[in-house]
Amino acid sequence: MSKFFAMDGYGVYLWPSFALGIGVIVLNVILALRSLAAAKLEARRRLEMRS
Amino acid sequence: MKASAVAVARLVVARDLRLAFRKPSQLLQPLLFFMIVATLFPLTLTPELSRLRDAAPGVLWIGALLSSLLALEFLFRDDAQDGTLEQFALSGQSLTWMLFAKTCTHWLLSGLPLALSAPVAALALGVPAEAMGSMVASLALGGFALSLLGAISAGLTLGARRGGVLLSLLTLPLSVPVLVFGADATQRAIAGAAIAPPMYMLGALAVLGVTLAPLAAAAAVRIGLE
Amino acid sequence: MNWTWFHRLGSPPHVYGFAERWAPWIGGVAALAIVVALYGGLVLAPEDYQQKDAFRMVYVHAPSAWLSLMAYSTMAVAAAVGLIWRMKVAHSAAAACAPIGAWFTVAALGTGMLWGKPMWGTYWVWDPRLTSELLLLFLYIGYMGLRAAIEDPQKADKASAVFAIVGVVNVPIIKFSVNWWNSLHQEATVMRMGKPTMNGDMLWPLLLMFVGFSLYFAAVVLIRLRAELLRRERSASWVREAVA
Amino acid sequence: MLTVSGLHLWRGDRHVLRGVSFTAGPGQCVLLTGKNGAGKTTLLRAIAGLLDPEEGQVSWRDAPARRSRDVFHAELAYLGHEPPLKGDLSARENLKYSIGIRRGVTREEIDGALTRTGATDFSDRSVRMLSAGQRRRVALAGVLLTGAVLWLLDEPTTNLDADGQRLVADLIDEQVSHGGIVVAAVHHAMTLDAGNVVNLELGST
Repeated sequence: MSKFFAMDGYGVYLWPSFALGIGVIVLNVILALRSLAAAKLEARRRLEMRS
Repeated sequence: MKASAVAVARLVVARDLRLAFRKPSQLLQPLLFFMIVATLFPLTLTPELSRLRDAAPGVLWIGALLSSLLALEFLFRDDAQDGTLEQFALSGQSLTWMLFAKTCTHWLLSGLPLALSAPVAALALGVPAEAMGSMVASLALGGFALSLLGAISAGLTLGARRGGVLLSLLTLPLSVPVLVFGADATQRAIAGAAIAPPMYMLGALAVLGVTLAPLAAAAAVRIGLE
Repeated sequence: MNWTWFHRLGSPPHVYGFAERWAPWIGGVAALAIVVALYGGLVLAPEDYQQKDAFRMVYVHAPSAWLSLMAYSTMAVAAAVGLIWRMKVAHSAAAACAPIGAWFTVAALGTGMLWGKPMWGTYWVWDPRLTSELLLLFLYIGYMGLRAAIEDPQKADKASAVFAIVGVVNVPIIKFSVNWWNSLHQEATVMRMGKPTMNGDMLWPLLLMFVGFSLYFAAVVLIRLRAELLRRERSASWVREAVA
Repeated sequence: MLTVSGLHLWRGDRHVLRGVSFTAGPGQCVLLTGKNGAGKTTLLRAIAGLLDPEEGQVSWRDAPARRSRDVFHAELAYLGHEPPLKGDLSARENLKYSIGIRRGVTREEIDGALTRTGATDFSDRSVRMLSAGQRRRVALAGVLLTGAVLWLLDEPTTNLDADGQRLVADLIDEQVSHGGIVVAAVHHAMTLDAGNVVNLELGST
């Protein structure tokens, strides 16, 4: 198991690299959902203002 | 009788030239800026001419690029404010053609004088006298391509807040090819090598710019006028 | 030829509904593909005889770099469609692509640097591919900066569309000039980050990763597209239903 | 014949034009009235093609103006809020360049137009030195010189004295009597001799 994490000694570079990739993947989903929630809120406010 | 394309171009160029000579400070500022940037490098790098010579292409081209950005601010801003661009757009003539004429005038008033005055800065950077001709040619041709490219971003930032910084942000990445070929040509000139290959590339960029940039600039200006 | 599909693409409520229905499914398949590809790449694939385990960084670097370019071209195509056919949906799609593309450009740069350290001995080398990636990031920043600086959303759509198209014409030229520049300074590159020759066990996780990233991109674009459509729609009754 | 049909236009969040329609034929003058913000300027700019309406169409001589833009613009003169003049040039120079890009124009024609609008006395001074009313007279000379069939005027009497306001009314009357079309935004009622005047109040729908 620890051999797997060591990755021939390249682990110090490899794991941050994968963390960065997966982090960006997760981050983009969160950002997109937040942007959608904000847009919905804004649209709702606009509708209320009109009525 | 509708004015011919040649007459239109002549009038656009004549108006810009006349306006420029009534306000010469706008012409001189970018040139002075270029000179000052070029002479600051020896103070930060090294006073040894042999080492400055290696850095000279980069210094000259970065200086030229920044100074052309400075001059770009004046390309459309006044004309947009006083309604001249609106007049152009509603004249029934090709806006693309008029903006091309304007951009050529802009180069005539900023890019060309900069190229012609570059030998003064180049001397201070240890560029040998034999290289001056080729260097001026490359700066003039590259400057033309930069003006064309800049016309697009100048048009795009017409409707934007904080136009100045944004103008640089849009123009700089697009100008990388011009910078690469231009600096290469200057480097070859200093080394005494043939400058034809990068000059062909600069020429190709200028041709591409002539065919596409005015179209994009016209589209951008129309959007900016909304 | 039946053009109804094209007209449907131009209708915000239709596209909104489509995005709402399909994003979870596409996203789910993408997640599955990425997880399987990760297992395949990190565990099943044998190590490279030259780069050893370091080569495994290709499974995150290459798809990120590819996604950064794909997002830019998708954005430019959407922008052109929006400009030519004056389609609100296309402008929304272009706006949705930009932040995703920019983030994956950052990921490609970061993973490239982490891969570069053991290979070149330093985090940053003026390698042509990394340099082009950096310039691509500047283009994304310019695009988003322009969009943010123009108050009127329709004007912002059109202006940024022109910039996206100018940018996409420029990308190959930038690429070419960077290669030219690199060939002048060959000695700067200590060791090229060449593609390792891949056998089947190494290859399938990479291909699956490409598929996963593409589907993931589609899913996130669909989510962002919904947000952009809502922002652009002012009075339509479907908005009432959508946010209820 | 100018036909405006069902124009809808938003500025940001504001629905400014809500389905504006009218037609104006030769010899007709349309006066646009309405409160500030009712969309007079927006409508004029949309007709000129400077703004892109979200819905609706502007037609000129039975063809969409957008499709044959250059032909339409060659027959159109637009005068906005601010006279489009360069401060560093004289009135005469301004007209030479701005009209010259449209059509070949002689010095005599320019002199004639400047005389007509009462701008001869200051035509060689740089525009920066002129008063707002004087600038407007120069700009009106420019409108005359275009020889356009369709005039779009945005509050043409702004900054003008009583004499100047009479001049604008006379110019519009003349244009209309020659078979031209005028669409003008005005904020107070304007007395025109021309018979064929339509008042269109914006912002009431």
